[in-house]
Amino acid sequence: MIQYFSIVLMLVGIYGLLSQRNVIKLIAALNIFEIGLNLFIVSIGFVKDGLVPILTSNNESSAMLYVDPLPHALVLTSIVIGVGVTALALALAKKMHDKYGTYDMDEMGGK
Amino acid sequence: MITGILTGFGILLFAFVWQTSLDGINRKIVGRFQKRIGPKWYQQFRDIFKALSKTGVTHGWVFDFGVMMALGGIMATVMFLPVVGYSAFPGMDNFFIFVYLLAVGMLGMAMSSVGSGNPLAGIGVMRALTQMVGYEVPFMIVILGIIFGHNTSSLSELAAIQQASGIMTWNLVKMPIGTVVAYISLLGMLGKKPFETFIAPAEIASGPMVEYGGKQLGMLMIMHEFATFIEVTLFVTLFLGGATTLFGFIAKYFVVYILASLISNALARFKIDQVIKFYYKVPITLAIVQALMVVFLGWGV
Amino acid sequence: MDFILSVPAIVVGLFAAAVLAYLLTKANKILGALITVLGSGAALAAMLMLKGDINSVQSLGALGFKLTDYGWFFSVLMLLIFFSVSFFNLYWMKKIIHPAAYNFLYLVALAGTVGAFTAKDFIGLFIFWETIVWASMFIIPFGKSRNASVVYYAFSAFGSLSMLFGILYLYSKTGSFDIQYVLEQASMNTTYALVAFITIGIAGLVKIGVFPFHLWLPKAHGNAPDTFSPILSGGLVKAGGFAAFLAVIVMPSYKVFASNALFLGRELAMPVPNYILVFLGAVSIVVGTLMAIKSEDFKKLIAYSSVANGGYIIIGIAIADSLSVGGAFMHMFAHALASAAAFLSAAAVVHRTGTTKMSELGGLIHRMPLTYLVYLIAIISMAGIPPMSGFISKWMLFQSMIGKGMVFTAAAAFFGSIGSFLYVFRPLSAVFLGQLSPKHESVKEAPFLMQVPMIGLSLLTLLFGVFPNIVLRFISDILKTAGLDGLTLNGLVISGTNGQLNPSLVSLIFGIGFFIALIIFIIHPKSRKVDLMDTYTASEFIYTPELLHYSYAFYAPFERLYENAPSTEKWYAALIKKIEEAGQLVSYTFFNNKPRIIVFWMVCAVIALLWGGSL
Amino acid sequence: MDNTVEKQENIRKGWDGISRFFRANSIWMLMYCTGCCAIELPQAMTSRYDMERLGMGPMATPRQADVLLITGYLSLKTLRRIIYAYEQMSTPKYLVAFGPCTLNGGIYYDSHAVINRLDQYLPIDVYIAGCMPKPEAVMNGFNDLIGMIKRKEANGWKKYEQNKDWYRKNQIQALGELRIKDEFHE
Amino acid sequence: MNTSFIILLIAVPLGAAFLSVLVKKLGKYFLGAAIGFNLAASGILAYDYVSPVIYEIGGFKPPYGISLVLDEYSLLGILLLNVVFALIAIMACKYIKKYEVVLSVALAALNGVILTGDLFNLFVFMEISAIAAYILTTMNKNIKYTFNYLVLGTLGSGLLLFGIAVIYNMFGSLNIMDIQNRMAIISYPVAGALVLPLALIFTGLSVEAKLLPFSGWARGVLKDSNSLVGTLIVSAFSAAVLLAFGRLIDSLFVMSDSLLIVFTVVTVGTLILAEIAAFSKKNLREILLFSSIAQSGLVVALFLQGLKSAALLVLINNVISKMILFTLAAKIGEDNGTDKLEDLKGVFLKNKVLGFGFTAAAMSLIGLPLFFGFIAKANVLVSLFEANNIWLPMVILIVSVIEGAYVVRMLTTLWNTGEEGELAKAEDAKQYKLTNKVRLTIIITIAAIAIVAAGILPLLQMNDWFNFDILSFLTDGLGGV
Repeated sequence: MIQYFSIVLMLVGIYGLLSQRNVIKLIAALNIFEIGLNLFIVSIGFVKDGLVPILTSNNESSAMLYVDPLPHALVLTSIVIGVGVTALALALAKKMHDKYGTYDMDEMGGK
Repeated sequence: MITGILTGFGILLFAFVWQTSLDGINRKIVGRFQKRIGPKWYQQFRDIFKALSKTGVTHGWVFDFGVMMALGGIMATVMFLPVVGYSAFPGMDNFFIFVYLLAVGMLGMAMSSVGSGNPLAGIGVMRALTQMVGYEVPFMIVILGIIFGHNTSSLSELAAIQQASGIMTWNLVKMPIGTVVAYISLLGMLGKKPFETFIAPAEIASGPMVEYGGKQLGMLMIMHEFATFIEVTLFVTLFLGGATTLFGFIAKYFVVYILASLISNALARFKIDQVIKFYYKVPITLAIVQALMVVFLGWGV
Repeated sequence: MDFILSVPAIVVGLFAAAVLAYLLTKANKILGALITVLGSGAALAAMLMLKGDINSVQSLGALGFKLTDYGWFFSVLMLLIFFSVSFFNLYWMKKIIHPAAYNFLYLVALAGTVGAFTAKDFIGLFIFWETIVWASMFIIPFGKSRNASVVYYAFSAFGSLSMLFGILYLYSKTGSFDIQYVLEQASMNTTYALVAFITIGIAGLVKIGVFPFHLWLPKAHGNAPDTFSPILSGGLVKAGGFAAFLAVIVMPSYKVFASNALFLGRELAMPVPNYILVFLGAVSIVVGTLMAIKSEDFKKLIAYSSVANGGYIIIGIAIADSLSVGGAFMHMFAHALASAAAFLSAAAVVHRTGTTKMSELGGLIHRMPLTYLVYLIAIISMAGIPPMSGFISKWMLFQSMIGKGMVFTAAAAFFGSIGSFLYVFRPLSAVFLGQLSPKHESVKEAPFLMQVPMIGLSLLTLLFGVFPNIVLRFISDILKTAGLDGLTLNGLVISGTNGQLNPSLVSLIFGIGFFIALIIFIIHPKSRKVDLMDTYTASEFIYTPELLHYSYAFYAPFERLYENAPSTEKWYAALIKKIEEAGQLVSYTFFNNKPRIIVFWMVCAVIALLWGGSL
Repeated sequence: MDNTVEKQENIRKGWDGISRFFRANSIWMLMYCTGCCAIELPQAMTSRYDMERLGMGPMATPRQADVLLITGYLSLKTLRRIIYAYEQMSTPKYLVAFGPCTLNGGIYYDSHAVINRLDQYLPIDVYIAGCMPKPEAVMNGFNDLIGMIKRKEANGWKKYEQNKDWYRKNQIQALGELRIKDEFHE
Repeated sequence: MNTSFIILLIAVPLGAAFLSVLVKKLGKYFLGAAIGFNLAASGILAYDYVSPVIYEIGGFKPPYGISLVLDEYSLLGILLLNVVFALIAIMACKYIKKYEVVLSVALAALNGVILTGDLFNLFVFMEISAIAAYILTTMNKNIKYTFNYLVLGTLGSGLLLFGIAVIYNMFGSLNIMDIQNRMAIISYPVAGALVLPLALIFTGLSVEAKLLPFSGWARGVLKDSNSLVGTLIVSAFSAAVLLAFGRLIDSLFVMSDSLLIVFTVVTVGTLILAEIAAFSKKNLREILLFSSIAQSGLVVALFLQGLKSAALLVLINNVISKMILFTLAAKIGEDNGTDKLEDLKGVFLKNKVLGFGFTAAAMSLIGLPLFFGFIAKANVLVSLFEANNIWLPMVILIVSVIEGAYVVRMLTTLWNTGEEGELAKAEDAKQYKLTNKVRLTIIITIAAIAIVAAGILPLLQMNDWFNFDILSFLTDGLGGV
């Protein structure tokens, strides 16, 4: 279920990219897309009734179902990268606003 | 070799005397048709020798050189012609030699006349060459049929083949369409009236001849006689079965030439593009039809 | 056999000479040009000495060389042309924008030519073939047009890449590059043979400038540096004949495709592929002739005439009987000499007057009589008039065409032959004859070293016109090794299917005729020499020589008849325009600074990938 | 030495005699139809009088022609062109003048634009009288010309060459300001 | 062999980047040192190379942990990349100022892209390199295009990550080799199920590899770029991404026929359309950027056909010649204020040596004999024919005619002066500026000589030069030097 939701989120992000002209809104759309993606990755690791993938004295048995821990790690990295990109994008947006006096891509002219 | 060359000289002499006389006769006949008395039969000789005796002008060496090349080329062509069974170089009287040796003469004349620096000469040469494109192609296509059909391009052999059984083996009978086309082409070659555009005396002051006077003119007149002889003889040999006797040859030649002349006197002159259009509409179609008949249907072989 | 005198040595030597020429030109331009003369001359001498070594095989690294007899024939012809033209380089060093590069590329092109004709392997053939292409592609823009080089390259590349396709296809099937072996293998399988025929045939057609691919000739020949046009027209174009020869005769296509021959009557059996070549040749004769008649530019005119003559060569090769192929070889030989000489005389004219526009010239015969004579001999040969070598080849081709009863082809050939009188006469009349323009009053004859090759080529044209059997014997040997019958040569006489020709006799009789005319001329009163402007003008006074010079739109009435005919040039121009428009369309559709549009395309593409991939 | 010169002279004379025979019987005309007299030429040429039986015929250019026919009055502008044409003709050449206009100006005797006496400018071999001369007169004139050629009397062209300075002086005097660049052509 | 060099290839530039942040003034030297080290390290690795090495970061055995793979393929990649990167940096060092950090990061990331054996790691390096590229393109002063690039790049890498996630979901592994092995063993998932992740990965990589519908950013970013940014993107970045693309196609892309067809259509379409677009362009850099796009299409198409060696040859040829061409084009454009062809007639008249370099590169690009490009082209065609593929050679050859036409137009215009219809004359040449000539001249000459030598020597030395495996060549040839 959560996977469908995350895919819908991604599609929303793509819809944003398709429909918006405002730079900030584009960045927001991009972020929505990334969030959807991250959610999706996290959801991969989910195992129903799975246990925490840490070997403790409480659950020694290796036959137990574990939640896959790797996607969480991946998402962490992904989020970091996403934040970096967003920051860069915002900086660019600021510069564009300085230069053109608008956030609207269409008003910036050019081919 | 020597006898061949001597034979060639003989043919040359015959050609000159006969054709020049015929030209005079022709003028007389035309005069009679126009209710005139007309000149003496040897008037053409007088004109030629008068021209030779005059002091003309020259426009530089190419003006003279071209004339010599023209006359020389044409005379060489005549020497290859088989006439009444006499052939200077048996087996070498290839049809293409005539076409291309004739061109040497034409080129010489064109060169010389344009070398005079007169633009009318240039226009005349332009028209002559353009007309040549018109009449040569249908003519050559018809000849292709003949050569393909008889499997030889030697004029004397072609004549011999036609003489096999009287008039029925003449190409005139076997390839009537081709003969008509060739005769129309002959009119163009001879520069007879509907195809006289390149001379057009009242329009471009006789075209290539505009600057000639004196001996150059005389030589070109001789050349013209020879050229006429070659062209008519080609027709006689290719379509009327050549001739075995001198009388036969003369008779056929006379008919062909005088007929052309009469046609000429009954018609007006084409413009040059009309000439091309005409040749590339009717004669070329007929020529191709004739050639296809020969090549693919085997008719007239 | 030692390496010093061998084909690879010639090729390597020419490459070395090219580098040397480049370096020396930097120091002294004339010295560099001299290297091109010496280099090509030495190569010619070496190649002539190698005549005894025909069929020898050498290799240079991975490249094999085999001196076949036809390769030798072509090489010698090319070397002769390059050598003759190289004398002109001496005078062009100041006019060319990159003299060093010119000399370098000149010799590289020569090395490529020799290499291509003597390559043992197809891949070597291709490498040298392309080397010629790029070497000449850099020389052409030194002339009048940059665009010409692009056109030249595009056409050449189309041809040579087609050949590459064929070569590699056959390699993948036969596992070899060896020309002889591959063609042998190909001839046993109709599919391979067809591929070889089409691809190598296209290379030949493009190179020789046959109809749909003829456009580059007028562009490149007409605009190349004046010293390089004779190379292109006299020399490199003939490489197309070589390729066509490989495809049709060496393979041999006329046997492979014999099963689908057209039987349309007596002696007409000709395979359809060969007939297509014949057809293209016929079309290009007509097109080349008509366009040449129309040209206003001296060099362009000769270039279009090369198109027409290329048509004869292709027809001759494609008919593929010994007389026609021999005729095609002779025609290549004759046309190479003649068109090189014609272009050289054009170059001499340009050297002295600086223009090739025929309407600006005139009357040069009074200033450059020798150049005039050279041009005259060249055009007599090109128009196929005795006693020049062009007559022999045309005679042979006509014999063959008529013997086969090819009505329409022969009609085209006749038209081209008579039409050639028209176009070759035009420069004669407009450039050399007629009125001398006052601005060319002080023009001088071409310098001595330029006269040397011009006279040499003219004499060769005359020599092989009077005694063609010198060449024809060798050509006959080539035909025999290629599996055809030899030519019927008997002393001085050439025999065709339906007649025989004795060129020496024709020349002799022509000489006698000329002699008689000379006597008639001499014994009659001497003419009065008058000025050129003293000419009949209906007694009007005209003081401007240019006005009395008939040269612009010479054949206007004739041109009018086909001025609205469909034009390949326009078709190609439209094609280029469409490609450019398509390019702009791509550029504006997919390359946009608005993210949403690109994202839209991305989404479309992903959907397409998913949909298409899951089909 | 003398002998050879004499021989050559004899040959020349003999040759000249033959030439004159041909020349007399093959006269090609260049018609310069300046005035009304030209209207009489067609009658002389066509079936009634048939000039061709004398070997005469019209020609297109002065180079080819033997005789120049001046048929009527000559304005100054035409005179220049007549002189040009006459000088372009090949020798031997003859000049036949028609009507009184060429003799004394005829009815244009007082016009400022017409010359009165043509023989001051060009040598005339034969005058044909009549205004306009009837075809009979024309034919008679030509017969006279033929006779003159046979008798070596038609020497106008030699006279012109010998007295060129005189003629040239008269020409320049008459043409005067009509000159464009030089007196005739360059 | 000291395997630690493998990780150092990434670690040292990264370290240099951190140091540069700390000591800004010395950034140039750190970058220089990093580049130098990478050159040396890749040289040593190549010299010592015997057989594939898998470097396990942190000692985790694959498939656990992140591993770097040094086989012939990645060895070739790092050699190419580091050499090209170093040459570009030297040629365009005047632009390096203030961008040392980014360049160091880019170098590290690009090495990582080539070396990594882990899918997610690949994504990370790709993203880092992309960010570096975004920042570099801000040098163009046209932020709009950079932003465009950023949006598309981010979306692309997002899709790549999505694809990787799906792959992980299917196979439970991120290690490429491991996945490959599992694909071979596990019958599930069927090829059809792989369509989604493969299409997504393909899309994600295509954005960076500049395949056609995905590469809308390229024109804006590259058409005004300077000799550092533009050249890096068309040669170094493009090389790394294409190599990664190739590795993934080689190991992961188990494609059904229809998927292969779809991918091929995209790549070959890129080849055709981009060449046509390049043909229609009149500006040097635009021509080159479209040509670069087309070549990427060709390379990927060849990878898809499984012709790794041929694709690598094309890639090498493209990277080296594009480096020369784009550097010079950008340089000419910067120094003269325009890179319009018709305004640059005869620009090489006064710069003959550079002109020769440009010419050699251009001729190699269109694959004329006696230049390296011909060897590449011949290999491509031979291997295609051997794979019984006929239509692709046809397309390649027809497209090369178009390619040749615009390249020749470029060359003839740049070498010669004069209007159409007039003689080319040296006097007509305008005065063109070209700065920094010495460094440029040296490097371009060396590269051009290398191109020519690589074009001629195989013809003389190797009997099967039209059919050689560059990867085994690396083991046999370089290893045994």
